[in-house]
Amino acid sequence: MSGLFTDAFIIALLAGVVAATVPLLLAGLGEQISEKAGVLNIGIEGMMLMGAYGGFYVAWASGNLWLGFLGGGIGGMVVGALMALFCVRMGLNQIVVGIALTLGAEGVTALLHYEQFSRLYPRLSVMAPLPIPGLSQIPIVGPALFTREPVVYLAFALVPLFVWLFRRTQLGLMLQAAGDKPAALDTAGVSVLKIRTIAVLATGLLVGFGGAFLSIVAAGVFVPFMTHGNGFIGIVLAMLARGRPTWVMGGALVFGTCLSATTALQVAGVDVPTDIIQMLPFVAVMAVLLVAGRKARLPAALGAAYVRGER
Amino acid sequence: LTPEQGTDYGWNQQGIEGAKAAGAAAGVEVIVAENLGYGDVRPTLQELAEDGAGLLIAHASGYNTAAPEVGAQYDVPVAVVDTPQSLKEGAVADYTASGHQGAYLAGVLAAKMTRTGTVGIVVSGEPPSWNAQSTAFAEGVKATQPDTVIRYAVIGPAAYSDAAGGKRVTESLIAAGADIIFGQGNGSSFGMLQAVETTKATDGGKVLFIDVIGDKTPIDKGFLLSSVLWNLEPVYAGMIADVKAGIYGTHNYDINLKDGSVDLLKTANIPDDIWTEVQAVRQDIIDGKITVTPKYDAASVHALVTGN
Amino acid sequence: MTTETTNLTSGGLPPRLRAALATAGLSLGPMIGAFVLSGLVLLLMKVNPFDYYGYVFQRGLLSPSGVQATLTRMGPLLLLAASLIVAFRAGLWNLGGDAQFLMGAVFVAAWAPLMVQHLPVWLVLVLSMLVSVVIGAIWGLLPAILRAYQGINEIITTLMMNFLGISLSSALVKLVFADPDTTVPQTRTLPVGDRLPVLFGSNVSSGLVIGLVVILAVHWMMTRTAFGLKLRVVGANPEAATHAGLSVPKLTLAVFAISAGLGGLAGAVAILGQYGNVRADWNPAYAFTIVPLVFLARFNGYAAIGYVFLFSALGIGSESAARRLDVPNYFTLVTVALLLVLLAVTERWAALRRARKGV
Amino acid sequence: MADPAPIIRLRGVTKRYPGIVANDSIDMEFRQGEVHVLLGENGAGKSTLVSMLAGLQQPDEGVIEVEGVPTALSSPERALELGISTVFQHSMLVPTLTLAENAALGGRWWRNPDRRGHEARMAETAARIGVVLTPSALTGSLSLGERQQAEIVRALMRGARFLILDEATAMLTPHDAAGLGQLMRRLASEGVAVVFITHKLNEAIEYGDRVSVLRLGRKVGGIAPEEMRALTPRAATERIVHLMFGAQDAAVAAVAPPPVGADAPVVLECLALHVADATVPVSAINLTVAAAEILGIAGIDGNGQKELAEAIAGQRPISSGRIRLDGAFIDGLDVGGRRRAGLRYVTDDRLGEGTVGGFPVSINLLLKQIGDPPFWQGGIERPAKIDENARALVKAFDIRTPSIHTPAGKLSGGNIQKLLLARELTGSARAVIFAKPTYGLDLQNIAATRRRIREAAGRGCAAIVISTELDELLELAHRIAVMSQGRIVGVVPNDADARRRIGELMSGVAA
Ligand SMILES: Nc1ncnc2c1ncn2[C@@H]1O[C@H](COP(=O)(O)OP(=O)(O)OP(=O)(O)O)[C@@H](O)[C@H]1O
Ligand SMILES: Nc1ncnc2c1ncn2[C@@H]1O[C@H](COP(=O)(O)OP(=O)(O)OP(=O)(O)O)[C@@H](O)[C@H]1O
Ligand SMILES: [Mg+2]
Ligand SMILES: [Mg+2]
Repeated sequence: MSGLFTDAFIIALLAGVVAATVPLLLAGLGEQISEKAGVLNIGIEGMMLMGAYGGFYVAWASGNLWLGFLGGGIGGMVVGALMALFCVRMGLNQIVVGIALTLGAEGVTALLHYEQFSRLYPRLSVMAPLPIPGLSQIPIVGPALFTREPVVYLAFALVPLFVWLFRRTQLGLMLQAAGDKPAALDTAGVSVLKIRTIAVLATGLLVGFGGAFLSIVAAGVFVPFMTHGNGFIGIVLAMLARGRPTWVMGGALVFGTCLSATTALQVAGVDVPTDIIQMLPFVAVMAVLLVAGRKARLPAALGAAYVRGER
Repeated sequence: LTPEQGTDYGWNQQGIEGAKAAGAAAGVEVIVAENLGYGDVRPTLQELAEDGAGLLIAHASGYNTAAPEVGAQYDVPVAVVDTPQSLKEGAVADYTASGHQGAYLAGVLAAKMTRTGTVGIVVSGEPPSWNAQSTAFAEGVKATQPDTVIRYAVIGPAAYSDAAGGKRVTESLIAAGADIIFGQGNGSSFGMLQAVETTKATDGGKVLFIDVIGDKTPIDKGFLLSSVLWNLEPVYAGMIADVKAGIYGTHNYDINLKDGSVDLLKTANIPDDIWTEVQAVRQDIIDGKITVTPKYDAASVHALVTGN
Repeated sequence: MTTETTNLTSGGLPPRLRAALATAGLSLGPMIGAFVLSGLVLLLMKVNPFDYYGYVFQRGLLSPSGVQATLTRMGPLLLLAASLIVAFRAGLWNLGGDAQFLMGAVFVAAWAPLMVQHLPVWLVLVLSMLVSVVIGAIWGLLPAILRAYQGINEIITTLMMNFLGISLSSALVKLVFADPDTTVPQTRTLPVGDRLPVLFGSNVSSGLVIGLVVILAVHWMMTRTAFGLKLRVVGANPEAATHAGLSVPKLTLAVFAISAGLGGLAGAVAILGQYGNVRADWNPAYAFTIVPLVFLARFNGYAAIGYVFLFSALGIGSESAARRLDVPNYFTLVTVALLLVLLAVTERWAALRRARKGV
Repeated sequence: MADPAPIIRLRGVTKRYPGIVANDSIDMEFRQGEVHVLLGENGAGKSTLVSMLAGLQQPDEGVIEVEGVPTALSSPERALELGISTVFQHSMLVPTLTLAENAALGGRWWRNPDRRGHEARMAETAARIGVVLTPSALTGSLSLGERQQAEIVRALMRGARFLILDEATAMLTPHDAAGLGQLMRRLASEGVAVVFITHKLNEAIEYGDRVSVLRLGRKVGGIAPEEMRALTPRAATERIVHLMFGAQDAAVAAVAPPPVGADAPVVLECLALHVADATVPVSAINLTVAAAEILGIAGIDGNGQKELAEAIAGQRPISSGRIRLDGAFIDGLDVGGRRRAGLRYVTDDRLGEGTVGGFPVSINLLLKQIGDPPFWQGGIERPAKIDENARALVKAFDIRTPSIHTPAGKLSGGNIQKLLLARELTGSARAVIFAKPTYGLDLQNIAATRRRIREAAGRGCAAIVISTELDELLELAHRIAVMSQGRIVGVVPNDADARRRIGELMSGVAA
């Protein structure tokens, strides 16, 4: 044990927390927008994979990691556009389409990877960290949290942005109306389909960024199915947050911390089966729900297609 | 039959290439069914049997129940892994492919080369053959440098494709002092490689990576220290021969240093003097001066790496 | 989500016939469409689509062993479909089917191989199925209670219980139920001879029969009985159910018990009929693939049977075709995705047409 | 008044729905400065017409001209742009937003909704028409009446030049209704064109300049402004009744309720009932209703009537007090138990809890008897019996529906109400609670419904009638209790002096 918990190690663990949190945060925030607007977006695992692939491909082809993120966002948005077309415009069943898009994205990205990268497994250069003046000087916390890739700061900056969007802008009201009583929004002169389309595209963009973060920053490579369930955890986070971005961040941090803690314990030689540790976050959340028992209210029209004038 | 695509520079690729080579040598046709996953493999086994396969090689411990059953049904000999007790005259033989001897050597190598006195083991799961190699590696290290610290971490129960996790965990190990990483894990091992390539050891120096099964030299950027190479061709060749001779199922197969089916990869990162020392140990193992007994359960891995 | 309005009252020609015809009709077009589109993808990969789908049909629908494999695979899937039909018709979106399936499977796989040494096989098989139902129901209990008495949305809880259950089941296999005689982390194996009997000489497991019987029974219960109607009222409008004097919490518990129980039973049938044991980290994710089919079937049992057959055959056939033509069978995922979307389109189109016709 | 060109003119507008023609080639004009009253029995097609003017539905045939120009009202947005503002029959507010936020909804997406500003403007607009509402209140926590007021206020805030009110007075007290009437007149004089839909002929005649009558989707006639001015109220009423219901006269004479014998046994008792509730806590309710007695509960909507009714019916937990039915305590029983004991509750929330919109009429008619013979035998349904029952009730209660298999949600508001009554008034009941039993019903159905309530009482069951319409209570009840802020502020016998004393009690003067 002795001398294990050096600064370097603790820093690495904290850095690990951040690295594990960011994709979940982006996925959760993305899902949250769709859900607020009444679209149950089961397809975000697919959006994330597409983002991971698109991000990696562009970054690799262009050699520019920032362009890579753009590509990731677009990749996610492409899937988002399909979701919007099928579920918002055509009113298809959201769960069916969501699962279909996830399966499709898994297949397509795996095929593309097989055709292009499965011989060479190219790996990307690291994104240069951007130390925050002052804060980065703090021992341990500084290097771990404030000497990070710029995208990390941007991801966390989204939280206050969303709080502002939801609470201080018309869009916030419109999203909530679209999710709770679309007909009321419609008769107030705002197109429900437009708002929901915007929401789903925004989801695609954010989740795509999340995927790009996985492949560009967190891994530096693309391997098939590398999102590894992050998208689904994002769905859970968004639902638990009941519309609050701050709660999504909290949830994402809990999961990220658990993952990093697992590593810490193992490295410290504490013998705990990984399966058990994997369950901890979920056990924790279920326990909280059980005792706190607050009604986890979801938008009334969640999952239902809107058709004007239908009784 | 393999569970994943044969392009992983690892378990699946070695299995497929070994079989193809053996087949070519013996002049028998080899049908490859790859990327079958771990779900329901029976239909494929049955179809291959119907198509007149003379030997079914079920190259995943996950197939060790289905394969013998289908084999019995169509009475086609089958080869399985990790289940020696299923040996059955004319029907089933096991080739427990574990590079534990090679892993022991890798441990020796690592112990001799570590500057920080700390080495790390990263795995993306705890299947038997990996446990055997992890323990052997640890034993090799201990035998050479008893005071070397060994750090061990599992990315997740089944994190085979979790490249991001691989990188994260590996970075933690490096931060914990490791300057040599012994990594086992399919897709996720590319994340480990990325971590090794992009992170400095605590002493500011380079971190080196020891791989298993395959030879990643083609995609190496100069951080590959070595690899516990497997070559399954001799095994498969032996099987084909036995089937032809009608003595299949009378004995199991394994891979070892002696017949070269297990070997340690020599790279430019290994100084010659150390390499010769390692070769000496290799000889001892072959001569039986040193015996490496495989331990397939996760518990004995943890026992070895805990409390240092 | 969408609350279905058909089959609420019987009368007219038998719904089984209607549904069967509808399914056939509504499936053919999308299938052709999906094959054309994914055929284009194949062309991009320089593979002849006709060869590919030739093999798919040849294996999935024509070759005896292929059909038998298809039918065998259907057993557990039908049970999961039944499980989801009960829950979805009652407006409870149980997305935790995979964990319920695994829980049932793991306990049966741990239990049956030991019991057959002491009890007659038929008895073990029957008891095992009961065990699986109970285990499944227990696993469904927590979301049920949270939903019934604290109004916590079940999508959240079942999703989380799914993550939990998948980890727990493999933990159980590794740490508790591991077979001492092998280094592989798996449960003891139920001897081939002691599994569910195969149907007259073929390879088809009688799990298929169990699946068919159960899903038809469930369909009948939901559409023809007072209990089923009560569940549907709860599903369509809980306030109305309360107002009408139904005990929503009790009915919610009942739904979860049945649904999760059937999920567990599906696991048992898979083990007793095909697999014989459970390995660590094993998760065929059947429920995840069944969910869309049940929606497409509009919670109708007969339609569900049709879709389950279609997708089982497609799965078996594609595996073979992919191997013969050296296409990575990731490609199957693409076909399935296209098929699902196109089926959803036709389903929607049919619904609109019904609406125009009235009712 | 001069005769300016109509703002909107309908030419042969037709709208079809599965099984019925909701609007059948309608020609109609809406003029500036006029209050145009639309009358018609339930299901006549009024709301359908509205939904087309509001841009929610598109006509299948015919054209809508706006200031002489054929215009496609392709969306609500378009309609609002053209200054067409609508108060729909069923609430169009987002329950999870405050009233002010609902009013603020719409505009550039990045703009700040300016809650303060809207709250202020809303409050003052409300004051202008003499209603009180809290703009910062969460819509979902308000009664249907309060929501309707809020919607009217919101429509006015938009400064429309074409205002549509679909049964806007349905849930207002006579006093508020009168206030709204005055407002309509004022707006008209300011040049606004008002479309006013109501089932209350007195309102129509008092506030309307022009009347159009719909029947079975067709426009069967109307009264032009000059005629309106010429006719006496009495005569006008007769014209309209004739147009609406054809030959037969629907103005049923209000028969006085049969007196209750002093020795009539007490059936329903509330003893010191308390109901905890965030918005309207109900406290210290003591009521007794004798057999064959009709007790009216008057009061402005949202003063605890709903809470009280739900508490008695068992849908809402009581914090203290007891309830007795035929001498036996029933507060221990759940909803079903109380129903079996003979208690019935006719809710006013038709769509919310009264019916399952997606289910057919036939099933909704049996919603509270699922599993009971003869419709179910041993838990298995008997479709023939179920349909038979449905056909009988649809006929008996004159429910206008394309088919007994039509999803109940597609019926018109009034016909859904009839469905509820049909369901609750059949079978044996010991005590029935009616919440706004006739709201949204047309004259004939009102008469029929009141007759049925009397018959129910006549069969010896105790009836509680909750209504915001004083006249209804005065016509029906033996005694009238007045409810205010969750308390019974007084109970008066229904005698000559009742109207005055109730007025006092409501306005909070002496008790
Ligand atoms: N229950 C809810 N349902 C829907 N949206 C909500 C809910 N609560 C908060 N939001 C939205 O999320 C935004 C961010 O909320 P925030 O992160 O501040 O949580 P909070 O402040 O704890 O919420 P609250 O204001 O309810 O305490 C809010 O501005 C609001 O628009
Ligand atoms: N969206 C719809 N789908 C199907 N049928 C409809 C729809 N909207 C209205 N209808 C039918 O059209 C007819 C007219 O309905 P409408 O609501 O216009 O009547 P109304 O005059 O407003 O009656 P009420 O006075 O009861 O509100 C009714 O038979 C109703 O069932
Ligand atoms: Mg109407
Ligand atoms: Mg009405």
